[in-house]
Parts: sequence; C-alpha cells; structure tokens
Amino acid sequence: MGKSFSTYETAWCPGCGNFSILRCLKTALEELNIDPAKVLMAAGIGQAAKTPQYISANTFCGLHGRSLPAATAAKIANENLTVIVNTGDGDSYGEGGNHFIHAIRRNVNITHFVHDNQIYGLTKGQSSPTTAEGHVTNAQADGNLNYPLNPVLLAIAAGAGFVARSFSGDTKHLTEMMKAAISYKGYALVDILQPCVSFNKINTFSYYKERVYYLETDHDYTDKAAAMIRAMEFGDRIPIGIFYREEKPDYHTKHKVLASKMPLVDQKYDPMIVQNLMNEFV
Amino acid sequence: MGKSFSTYETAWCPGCGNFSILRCLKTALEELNIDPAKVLMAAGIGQAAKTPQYISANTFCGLHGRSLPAATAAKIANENLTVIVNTGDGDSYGEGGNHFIHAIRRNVNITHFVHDNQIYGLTKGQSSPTTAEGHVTNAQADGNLNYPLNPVLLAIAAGAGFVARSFSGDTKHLTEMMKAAISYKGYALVDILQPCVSFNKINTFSYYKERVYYLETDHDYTDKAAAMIRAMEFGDRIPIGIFYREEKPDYHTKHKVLASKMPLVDQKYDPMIVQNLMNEFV
Amino acid sequence: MYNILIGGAAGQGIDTTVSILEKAFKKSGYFVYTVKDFMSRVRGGHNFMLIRFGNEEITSHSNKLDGIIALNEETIRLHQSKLKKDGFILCDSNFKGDFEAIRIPMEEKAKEFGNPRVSGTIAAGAVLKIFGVDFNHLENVLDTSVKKAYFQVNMQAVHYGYEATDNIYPHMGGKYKDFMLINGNQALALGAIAAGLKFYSAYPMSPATPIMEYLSRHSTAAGVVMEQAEDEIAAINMAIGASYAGVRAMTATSGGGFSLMVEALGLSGIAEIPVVVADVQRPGPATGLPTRTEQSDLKFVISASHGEFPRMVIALRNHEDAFYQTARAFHLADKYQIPVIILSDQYLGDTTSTVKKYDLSEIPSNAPLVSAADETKYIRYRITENGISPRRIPGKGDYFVTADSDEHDEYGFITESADVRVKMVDKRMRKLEGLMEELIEPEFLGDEDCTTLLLGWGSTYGPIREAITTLNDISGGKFGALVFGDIYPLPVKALTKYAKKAKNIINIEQNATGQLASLIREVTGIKCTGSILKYDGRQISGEEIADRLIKEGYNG
Amino acid sequence: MYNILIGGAAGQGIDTTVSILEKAFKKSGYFVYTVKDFMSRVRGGHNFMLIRFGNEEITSHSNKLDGIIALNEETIRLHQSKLKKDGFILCDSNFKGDFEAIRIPMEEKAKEFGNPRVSGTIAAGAVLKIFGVDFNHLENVLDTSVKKAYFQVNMQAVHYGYEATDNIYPHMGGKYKDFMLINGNQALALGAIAAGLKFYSAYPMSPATPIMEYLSRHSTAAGVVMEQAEDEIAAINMAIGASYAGVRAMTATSGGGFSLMVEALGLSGIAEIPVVVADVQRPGPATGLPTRTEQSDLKFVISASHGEFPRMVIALRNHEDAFYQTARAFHLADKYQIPVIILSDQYLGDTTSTVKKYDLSEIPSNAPLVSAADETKYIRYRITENGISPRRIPGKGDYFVTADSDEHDEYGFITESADVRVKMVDKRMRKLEGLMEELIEPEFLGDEDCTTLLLGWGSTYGPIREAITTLNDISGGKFGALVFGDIYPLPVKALTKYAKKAKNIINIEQNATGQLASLIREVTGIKCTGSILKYDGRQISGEEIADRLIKEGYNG
Ligand SMILES: Cc1ncc(C[n+]2csc(CCOP(=O)(O)OP(=O)(O)O)c2C)c(N)n1
Ligand SMILES: Cc1ncc(C[n+]2csc(CCOP(=O)(O)OP(=O)(O)O)c2C)c(N)n1
Ligand code: SF4
Ligand code: SF4
Ligand SMILES: [Mg+2]
Ligand SMILES: [Mg+2]
Repeated sequence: MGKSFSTYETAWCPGCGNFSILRCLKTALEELNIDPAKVLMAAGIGQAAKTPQYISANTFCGLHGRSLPAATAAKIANENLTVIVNTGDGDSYGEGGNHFIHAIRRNVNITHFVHDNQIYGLTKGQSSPTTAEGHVTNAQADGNLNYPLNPVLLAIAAGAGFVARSFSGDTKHLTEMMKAAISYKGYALVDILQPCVSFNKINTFSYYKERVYYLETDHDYTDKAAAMIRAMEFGDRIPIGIFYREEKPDYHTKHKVLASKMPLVDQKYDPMIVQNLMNEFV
Repeated sequence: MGKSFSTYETAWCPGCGNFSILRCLKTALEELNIDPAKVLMAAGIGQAAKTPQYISANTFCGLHGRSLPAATAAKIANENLTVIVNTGDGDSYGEGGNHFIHAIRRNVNITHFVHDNQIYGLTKGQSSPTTAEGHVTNAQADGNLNYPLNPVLLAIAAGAGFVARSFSGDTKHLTEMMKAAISYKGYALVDILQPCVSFNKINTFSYYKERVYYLETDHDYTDKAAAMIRAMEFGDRIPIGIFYREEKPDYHTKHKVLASKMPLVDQKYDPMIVQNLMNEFV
Repeated sequence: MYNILIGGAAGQGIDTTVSILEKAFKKSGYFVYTVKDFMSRVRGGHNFMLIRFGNEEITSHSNKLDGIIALNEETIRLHQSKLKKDGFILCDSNFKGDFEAIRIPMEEKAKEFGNPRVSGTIAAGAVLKIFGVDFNHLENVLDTSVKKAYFQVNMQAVHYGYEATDNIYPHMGGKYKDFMLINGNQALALGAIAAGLKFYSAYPMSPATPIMEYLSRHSTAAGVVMEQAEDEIAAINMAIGASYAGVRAMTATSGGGFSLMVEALGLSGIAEIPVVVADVQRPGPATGLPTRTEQSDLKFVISASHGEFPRMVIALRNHEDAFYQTARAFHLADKYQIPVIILSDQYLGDTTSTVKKYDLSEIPSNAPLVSAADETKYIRYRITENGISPRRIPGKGDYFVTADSDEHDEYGFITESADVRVKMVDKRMRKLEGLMEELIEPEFLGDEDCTTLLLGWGSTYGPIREAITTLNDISGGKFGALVFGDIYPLPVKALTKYAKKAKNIINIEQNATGQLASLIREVTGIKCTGSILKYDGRQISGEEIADRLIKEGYNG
Repeated sequence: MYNILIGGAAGQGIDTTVSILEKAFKKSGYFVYTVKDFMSRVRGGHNFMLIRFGNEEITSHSNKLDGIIALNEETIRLHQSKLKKDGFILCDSNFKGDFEAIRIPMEEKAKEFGNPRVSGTIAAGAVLKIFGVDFNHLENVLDTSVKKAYFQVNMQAVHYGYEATDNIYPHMGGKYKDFMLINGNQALALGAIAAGLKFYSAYPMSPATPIMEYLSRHSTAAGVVMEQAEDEIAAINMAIGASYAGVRAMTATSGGGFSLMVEALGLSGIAEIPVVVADVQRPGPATGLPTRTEQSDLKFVISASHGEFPRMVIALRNHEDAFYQTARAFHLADKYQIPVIILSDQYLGDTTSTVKKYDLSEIPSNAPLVSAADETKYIRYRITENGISPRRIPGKGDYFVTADSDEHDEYGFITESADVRVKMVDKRMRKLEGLMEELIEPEFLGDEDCTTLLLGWGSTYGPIREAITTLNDISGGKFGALVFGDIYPLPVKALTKYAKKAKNIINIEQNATGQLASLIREVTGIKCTGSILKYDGRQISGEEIADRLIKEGYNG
C-alpha cells in the first residue's frame, strides 16, 4: 500500500455521485501504489472539476474546457508524473470538445475521467452535450432539441486506445476501471455515469442503477467494430466496462526528443546547440 | 435548368483539386434548379474556403474554423436559403472541430463539403487532422506523430444523418453526392478527397485514383453499424459513396418557433409580447 | 426606509423567502431593492440577500440592518455587527447563542406541516407581520414564488409565521404597487425582445446565464430562437451568422466567455455585420470569483480584438438602462453595422429593483435597418461619405450579399491592394464620426457648483447617487458626480465642463486599476486627483462612498 | 549602398533567387537587408522582394531601385517607376515591351538545362556578375539554397547567367562576411532556444508560422518539443501546462490567433504560471491581410483578457531584439511568474538582415527560476513583500504544487473571502513594482538638442533610424527619436525628459489610430502634436518618413 490521499471538505451536495468517484479515485491510486507527490490532478471548471481540490496531490485547475491541452503538455514535460484529468461532461465534450478529439489523436499517456451527469451542474442545470433529447432544463424550457453525443462511441471512432464506461454507484467496478485506465499507456477515457441530485431529476441514481449492466466477459475489446456496436447501446440498457482497448505506441515512444532520453524537464540546456544553429546562418 | 452560377478568376494553383469541386458544385446547383440569389455559400479561411469567392451567390466568408456556427444560424434565420459550407479539412476538423461535432448534434439543414487535401494548403503545408501518421511536412519535420482522424467514421459516430465521401477526380460521382447531400433535410457531410499539388506530394491525384472505389450498390446505408465498419476502411482501398443516411427530424421541424410558422426573418415583431412580459413583473 | 438581511446556506431556500417578501412588500406599495450575495456552490457555504424597502426611490443596498432573518446560526455570527441598535433578529427557536431574538419553532412547525423546506416561508410570514404588511395580495405572491404543488403548505406556513409574531414597524405607505419588480438581467432580456430580438445564442456562464434562461422560457411567446452553443466562440459566430441573414441577434456572457469572443468582434467589424454582445462582468482574471461583482473589463472590451475597427460600448447603470440602452444597442449596431458591447455586472444583473413599466414608444426601432432597393447592381461595401454602406438581406431579391473577414473591395471580393485597403479602413472608421454625434453624455448628479466631482460608470450609478445626496446634505452642496452610460467612444462634453470647475476629481470604480480614470486621461488629458477602488467582489454602497469621502476630508 | 527588386508570380521561385543572391552578397562582405512583399496565395498574383546591400549597416528597405530583376513582365510594369536614372532591368529575352533592359534567354536556357525552374537562378548568376561578386563561396551558397538533387543544374544556371552579363557596379568591399543572415522569426526562435525553450506549441498562422517550422526542423538538435496544436486555445493552454510542469514554454501566432489566446493569458496571470506569447502582427481586423504588416495590436495586447493582472509587453525593434529580448522575455516571465507578450510583425519576421553572431553571455538565464526547498510546508501562493511567491516544480519532492484559475488562498484552495481576494490581487499587482524597476528605456536616436521628437515602437525602429540620419544631415540636427522596445508597462523617464524639450512630438506608427500616442497620453499626459500613420499593409521606409517630415516643414 502506498501513501494515502487525504480528504478535504467538499462543496458538493449531499448525495452527489462525485463523492464516490472521489473515493474510488483515491482507492485506485493507493492500490496502484502511486506516490501522491508524483500525481498531477488536472481539471477544467465545473462541479466535477473541483475534484483536484479534494485530494492531496499536485493540482492544475485551469480554464473551463481546457484541461486536456494543459494536462497533455504537463505530461510531455515530465513523463514521471501520473497525469489524471477529472472533469465534467460539459467541460470535456462541450467547451472542450475539440481538445477531446485531438487529445485522442495525440495519444499522450494521460487518463481522462469524465464525471458524466448529463447536465451542467455548477451553472445550475442547463443541457450538456450528453443530455437526452427532450430533457427539459433551465435553459431548454421546451426540451433539449439537440441529439446527445455518445462519448464512448465518439472516442472509439476518433481513435482512442482505451475506452470504458462506469457508474459512480458501482464503486468496485469504477475502481477497477480507474486502475485499468491509469495503467494503460496512452490516452485513456472512462466516461462515468454520475447522478446530479440537484439538477438532473431524470438521470438519477436509480435510473442508472436499473439500466447498467456489465459487458459480457467474452466481449472482445480488441475488436473495434464490435466495440462500436456495443457502444451504440445506450437507453433502456447501458453496458459498462472496457469497450475498447488497443496497444499502440504513445506519444513519448514515438517522439525523438522524448523517447530515448530522460524526461524533458530533466534534459539540460547545452549552449553549443545555439552556437551550432547560429553557424547555419553565417 | 436553373440560372447559372458564373465563374470568377481563382487564386488556386493549376492542377488543384479545388477546380473540379467548384465545377461539380455549380453543376449540382444548376441541376437542382436552385436560384443563385437564394443560395448562401459559407466558408471559413483556407484555400478551399475561397470557393464562395468564385461562385455567383450570397457569400459569408467568416473566420478560420467558424463557418458552421455562422451557417447554422443563417439557416435558422431564413430556412428559404440553401446553405452550403465549402471549406478545408484544417478548417473543419482542426480549428473548427468542436463546431463540427455540435453542428451534427443540432442537425440544422445545411450541407458541409470538406475539401480534404489532408494538409494545410493556404499556410503552405503543415499537417492537418487528416494527415497520415509519419507524413513529413514543413511543421512535422520528423513526420506527423498524431494519428489521423477518419472524418466519415467520426461524423457517423457523432450522429450525422447523411455522411458520404467522394473524390474531386471523379466529377460524376462528386456531382451526384453533392446533389444528394444538398437534397438531404438535415446536416449532411461530404468529405471530398482533393489533391493539393503544391503541398501534399503523398496524397496525389494518382494516389487517390488508384485507391478509391465505389461502395457496393447493396451497401445498406441505413445500417449504422455497417456504415461504421465500411468507414473504417481507409488505406490501400478507399470506398466512396454514401456511407450512412438516416431520416430524422431536422432542427426546424422540432423547434416551436420555427416549425409551424414562416421563416424567422419574416416573422413580425409584436409589441404586445413585451407588454405581456412586463405584466409578469408587476 | 427599512433594510433586512436573509441568510443561510445554499440550498436552504433563501430565494423563495426573499421572493415572497419582496413581492409582498411591493404589492403593499413599497419601493423594493434586493441584492444577492451568493457563493459559487449549490449546497452549503453562506449566502445572503438584502432587501431594502420604503416609500421612496432606493438606488443602493445598505449594510445597516433593521433586521436579520437567520435560516442558520452562522448568519447571526456573520452579520450581527451590522444590526442597528433597535434592529431585530428572527430565527429558529432551537438556535443556540446568547442574543436577543424573535424565536419561532420554524423547523419543527415546517416538519409538522409536512415539508421541512417551508421553514423559510414561516420566517417570511413573520417578517410581513413585523413590518405591518397585510395579506391582500398574498395568493398572487405565493402563486409566482412557489410551485403549484406546494402552494397550500406555503400558505399554511406564511399564516403560521404571521400569527406567531407581533408587529413592530408601522407601514409607511407607498405608490409603487403597480410598478415592476425586475432584475438587471431580466430587464436586459426584455430590452432585447423590445428591440425585435429574434435569435439569441449563448453558453452558460454566471452571472449572465439568467438571460438565456429567461429567453428560453419565453421563446415561444416572444418568437425568439434561443440556442445554447457548444462554446462562446460558436455563440458569437452564430449571432453574427443570424444577423447577416437579417434577424436581430445577440449573445451574452461574462468576462471569460467574452475573452473567447474577441476574434469574432473583429469579424463583425470588418464584415460590417451588426451584433450585440453583453458582458455581465464578474471578478477576474480567468475563473476568478464566479458569482461576485466587478467592473474590470472596461479597458479590455474597448480594445478587444486585433486590428482596428469602430465599436460602441454602453455601460448599464440601472434597471432603466438595462432595458432602454439594450434596445438602443440594437439600433446603433444596425445603423452603423458594428459590434455594440453592453457592459453589465453581477450586481446589476442579480439586483431586483422596483421600476416603472417601460415605455415602448422610447424604443428607436425593432427591425433591422435595411436599404431600399435603389441600385441596379447591389454593392455591399459601397464607399460612402458617412462610412455606412447600404445593407440588404440575402435571399430577398435578385442580388447577392457578400461578407468577408479578409480585407475586400466594394463588392466584397478579397483584395490586397494598398489603395483599397486604406479606403476601406477609412470608410469603416468614418462611421465613428456619426456615432460620436449621438453619444449620450454622462448623467450629472448633485450640485452644479460642486468642488468635488465624483466619476463613475455603470452599476455604481445607484450607490453614487445615494452618496451624493448624503454628502450634499452634510456639506451643503459641495459634491457632484458624472456617471457614464455611453463610455466608448467616450463622451467628453460634460466631463470637460465639470472637470474645469472641480477642485477634486475622484473616480469611483469596482476594479483595482482605475480603468475609467485611465480612459479619461487617454482621451482628454484630465487626471483624477483621487480614487475609490473596490475589488473584493462586493459592490460598494452609497454609505460606504459617503463615509470614505468624509473620512478623507472632502466635505471640508 | 545598392538596392534591387526581384519580382514575379507566386510559385516562380523568387525565394530561391533571393536566397542565392543575399547569401552570395553577404559572403562577399556586404551587409544585406532583404524584405518580402508576398500575396496570400500559393500560385500567381504578384510577389516581390527587395535586397539592399552595401558596406555599412542598413536598417530599412528603400523604394529607390538600382535594378529590377523581373521574372515576369508584370514586375516591370509595376515597379519601373521606382528605378533610379541609371538603374537596370534584367529580364528574359522574350519579354515584350519597349524598355531598355539586360535580356537573357533565361526560360529557354533553363529548359535546355533540363529544369524550367532554374531560370531564376540564371538571373541570380547575372546579378552577381553585374555587382562584381566573385564565386568563392558559391558552392556553399547553393548548398543551403537548393535541394541536393538540383545542385548541379543550379550551378550550371548560375554560371550561365554570370557569363551572359557584364559587370556594371564595382564591389565596395565590406566586413560582414562572418556575420549571420537571419530573419526576425528565426532570430526569435533562436532567442527562445538560447533561453532554454523546451516546449513550443502553436497553430499555423501567417506570418508566425516560420517560427514553428524552424523549431520543428531543429527539434531534435535543440531538444525542443514542437507540438502543432488543434487550435490556438490549445496551443497556449499547452504552453501553460508545460510551464507549470517545469519547462520553459512558448507559443506564437498572429493577431487572430492571439485573439483566441486571450482567456488563457488571464490563467497565466492568476495561476502565476510564466508563459511567453509572441504576436507576429499582420493587418486586421479578423483575417485582414494575411501576409502583410501592421502594428495594430498594441492596445489590444496590453489590455487583453478580462480582469486585472500584471503582464509585460516587449516590442521587437530589430534582429538583435528578436534574439536578446525574446530570451529576456523568458527570464522576466519566470522571475515574475507572469505572461510576457512579444510583439513582432510581418516586416520584422520576414525581413532578413545581416547580424553579428549573438553573444550568449548576454542571456540572463536558461532554466526556470525555482526556489530552494527552504520551507517545511510548501505554500504555493505565499504572500510576500515583492508579490513573488516561491515557485517549485511538481513531482520533484515531497510537496504539492497547486494552480488555480479561481481566486485562491495562499495554499491554492478556492476562496470566496473578500479579504483574501484583496490580498491576492494586491500581491499579484505588487509584482509590477519590481518589473518597473527593470524596464529598458526607449533608445534615443539623433540630436540631443532636437526640436522635433519622433516616437515609434517595434519594427519602425530601423526606418526611423535611417530617417533621423537623413533628416539631421539636412537640418543640421533638429531631429531626435525615441523608439520603444519595452512598451508595457511604459517606461517614461526618457520620454518625459525629451518631450519637455521638444517643440514637435510626432508618433510614427503602422496603424490607423495612433496606438502608442494614446498609450503615452494615458500614462504621462503627453500629447503628440502630429503623427505619421500608415496602414496599407506595407512598411514605411526611412526615405518615406524623411520625405513626409520635410514636406510638412519640420526641417525648417
Ligand atoms: C469560458 C467559460 N465559459 C463558461 C463558464 C461557466 N461554467 C463553469 S462550469 C460550466 C459547466 C459545468 O458543467 P460540467 O462540465 O458538466 O460540470 P458539472 O458541474 O456538471 O460537474 C460552465 C458552463 C466558464 N467558467 N468559463
Ligand atoms: C484563428 C486563425 N488561425 C490560423 C489561421 C491561418 N490559417 C488560414 S487557412 C489555415 C489552414 C488551411 O487549411 P485547410 O482548412 O485544410 O484549407 P486548405 O488551404 O488546405 O484548403 C490556417 C491555419 C487563421 N486564418 N485564423
Ligand atoms: S449540483 Fe449536481 S453535480 Fe454539483 S455537487 Fe450538486 S449534485 Fe453534484
Ligand atoms: S496550395 Fe494546394 S490546395 Fe491550395 S490551391 Fe494550391 S494545390 Fe490547391
Ligand atoms: Mg456535468
Ligand atoms: Mg486542407
């Protein structure tokens, strides 16, 4: 067992799914024996994005929607950091949607936990990209007209090498998914169904509880077509587990400056570099 | 036959795939008998995005990456306009990646033609989101490290109702695809393979020519799983045609203000509205 | 004038208690002014609201309390010091602590009535009794403050609270019964609707979100399409696209979202597509203090976006401005085909005030200004003397409407000609000449012969106004103030006139760097001699301004 | 001093011709100064470059031509009027038109040599002969100007051109053989590498793209990770993330991309994470004129982003600044934990100049400034007297490094306390005091007793410098100039001193509104009495400045 990740007072509502996500995260990190001082917890802005505030680790709470680029670059700078992004569905797929797709393409070894409550929590209840069609919210008084995204399907289609879904109400499953995602070498997504007791009265704890089921043990998560077909199921029944997993070289492995040498942050500056470069201009 | 869409002098390189795309577009519009004065050609910034400059129609050449939101809203404002976006792969999937996903969710009845030359043309040859891994460019001197996006697969996964691929070198096919896309009621994407003779020496005319083939006539484009599986094929052989097509209500059909009444731009202001709203505060 | 504080944790239903009280006060004839002090969290923490009411106009909150309505014990601890000598505390019977208070078993009774959440309503009933407000309008008040299903239990709760207390303060009468009770965000939304708004796109961001929520709720009634965008960049590009296509369009956000809209301001500028953008300011930088107030975006918005193009910035001073000036913003955006930026802030946006029903005949126009079809060949960017080119709506006739973010010629074709470039810059910039002609000078408050001139802008208008009255009462007329609404381009006539006469010029701003003062110096050379700057996220009150000026000896 | 123009259509290989010429000139001892005038297209249109060279320092282009090298007929039509009386035209034998010229069958010969694209190289050979440049360094020059596979054919072409022409101008000698020939973008990139740059992220945008391309090419050699971002927002957030993690990081763009980075500037400001952002300006607004030059982002970048936080803006004046000031930018960003913005422009970025090899001992530091581990519990945002909190690198010891875009307490926890808020704003703002102490005053040029003081900033430095020399030659010392490098916060000592003495103060800027002048008035109250503003996308030359001032009678 490694060092423990202590707790701070939170600003979440009693009953919020974020509490168990936080708990599972700490358990996962402790069970993986990771030194808190070598963990970077990154986030954007939102209720989910407060997670780093409640865990003893290095933290980077950046701008709404912009956690992935910052986290990606921090990992590029120091591969010895375990970089984990905890943030919301609005943050990840709305404001940050472009970074989501491109973080996948980059395949830097970071872990992305999306607390998917299918709503904007912190701003008090507007539709998020995963809010169901027809869902009436404070800003969609006539019901949400836009078709929801399926983040799991989208991530696989965009080329992610590790894509899973879990549920905050199944702490054992969630902890396992987190451990697998953190251990994966490359960009890993876990979309976590998370009840928001204050602003989402539709996708409640029991709504999810009644619908989630485990992907069969014989689901072949190396088969992308099969993974996508299973990912399309999201309604009366919602499969959870690892949909897709593929071993492929991460960014560091492929990058000439990063692959063979020490972490970028430890590479020393050599004045001869500039001398040589100047000579090219003479 | 409707009115013709006249030609202007272009700033493209001789041999560029954009020329045939422009020609096909004019043919498609003429064959569909659309009045040029009722067409809105929208674009971002790039070589492809100069298309509206070369066609007689209403034009909106906005910001790099931001054509979809502007085009979407213009259509919301006036559904009598045929709204067509012609723009590049960098514009659509790079800078504009977030709008791409969300324009799909919104499903406003606009048509999106991406001139996909797998490169940034106007800025003289950097990798785009569709540039192949390993491709050496001016800004990827050691070869592109990022995995390319598959726009067709991504669009289907994001929920687009009409997704096709074509090739600028097959003008008959391209014209057909364009006509089908423009006629589709909802957001329609045609990703068009387009050789850039100046900056992409890999994905040349003959590169595409050798690889493209038609999707079989018995390909069931109403089957999303089948569509995604076929979309995954992009390499030695590249299928072109309609991958996926689904009839579903577009934005206007679902929107209370837009569905039953006249175009928004023609709806009259009624001062009684404000009087009534003020009374709620008394 | 009375002033009470209602405090508790997020989620304890302060909103409902206050809603009942302010409506009942107003229906009884009072002028009501309610401010919000909320934390950026959904549950817990400490929130409070101040309701000030009386039989005359009120333009500022006050921190001197006649009463504290405490929904939790913390409220008493935090605010007791602000209580006037004769002030009362109203709280639950089981609150511990050694203080004098009116104690009612609210929690116990609420449970008894079958709904623990109505304890705040019991408090409301008690307060109504304390201030001698009768029950004439109670049904109507409850109807609009609580959900139908909870109407009966709330009625029961109000009555219980009313009966459980004694009257303390006499009712002073008042003539405001038929006025509106509206907050700055609602007034702004209403102003936009009155200007013929048809398309609104926005991304949620405190404290601007209530605007989109209001428009969504009234979308069908008002014939407005309210579209929630995927981000602020989409929001403003949508608004510009809709405006291009011929409908009046707007977006609103706070500073962080505005930061993302900066590029598109320039698109509006060069493509000459009207757009109205509201920035409901909160303390920055970055995420800052999401639910608090500040006026620190002024210098940012007046020079936001690369390159140069004409724009107009209007700061909203009060609930009249929020309506009339928002409507005027659409007119000016259309007339000059430019972006018009409205600066509001959390204080104005969230503050509820009694306001006379707006006069719609004051609204300059409610449809896009379009040129008559007097040309054979339509030339979108025709170079004209006043810089304004004829504008047309695409799809409405046999002509093409072009729009381009690149520099372009009169027809809207991309150009690289040095000559055309200069002509186009000059043409666009000439629009400022017309705009300057119709600027509204800042409002002067106080004594014409003042020796001390206060300068302010936007939502400090109300507090400054109260301060000026107080200060002139004390000093016998030594104080005057100019409060800017139109702020960019800066109107300078009144400023030059009063600054010449004044011995002391003091800028009062809710920011750390004195942004108005530096804008004034840049434009006029006039230098402020002193300043009151507040940047803790809380709005300055009239009392605070007066106190500080007196302490610093300006009344001498 | 000689001055020649090489013109043709995009795609005709002007670049190669010029590359051969400027290198050969320099190797022969000349000082060389080359400017680019390119259209925003890949093929066709009209592009040209001006090479000015001689045996003394050159700081401006000139429009008086000794020679025109025309790769197409249009070049002659467009530029003939600028040719001096004795100037020559070099063109292909089959160009039509009634003008005197040195005609060589370049196209025919190039085809004969088996590569039509080497006709420009033939012209280069001819020009070398005309100016009496010998062939000593030709191999080296060709080696770095053309691809290996085309070396032989180009060699053949140069020789042919050389033989086909006669010498006209004598070689004047010169001592610049071992100097560098570098453009502003390369110098900037090199300055960053010299400052220990380890991470660079950017999105392509003219005219800043060459920086990312240079860094990509030298990534492995320099140990720099160059990552192309999906957009500019990602680019700057990446740079900030990398900087947080302890490596020196930077991004660069032009105005349009900078507009998208605005929000993240504030993140750097409040989270106190150093970042360097370069804006290589081009004419706006929006897309504007992508390949042209302007200085119209000054007021934008000094107040970009909502809220208030300290920042530094450095304008690059020349190829020395591009290197040394970029390196200094990293040092200042680190020292004060703030964003530092570098303002360059297309003119400086694309202009190649002869420059002495940079002295690395002048670089203040080449690694992030990190505090020693002198605390038991590390407090990221400790409130200190100078506003600078101890900075540490995460993952390097038994402590946690926090970073927050919300207002926070000393430990980096979100706060809503009014008191903490004020303390934190004050702490951050105090950093400006230290920063003000180390500002570099603008460089003074000209005569101490000048009656006319010119004011400029950034890349107009060179043209102003040339103009001052010319003007003082004519007027006998009536002119002086201050050209700002450090521009925000504005250093005011020299300005105050010289402005007091000068009768006329004239700002010279590449923009339409006189942004420096208004900044100066805002900060110092000093008002310029006249101005020269150019905003057609083309850089003003020394001659142009001198001519205008003489025409307006300032030499009297
Ligand atoms: C640029 C910007 N736009 C908007 C906001 C306001 N904002 C803060 S959190 C949030 C959405 C939160 O939703 P989500 O990411 O799903 O997180 P949750 O609160 O539901 O956990 C928004 C819109 C912001 N802080 N910055
Ligand atoms: C905000 C912003 N960033 C960058 C640019 C520069 N830019 C113009 S076009 C372009 C890419 C063009 O690539 P693509 O969209 O694929 O079009 P193509 O030229 O290949 O047809 C870029 C990066 C810009 N104009 N605006
Ligand atoms: S608002 Fe929703 S997501 Fe936020 S803390 Fe409360 S329950 Fe959780
Ligand atoms: S650069 Fe490429 S895309 Fe652009 S016009 Fe030339 S060939 Fe076409
Ligand atoms: Mg959420
Ligand atoms: Mg492209």
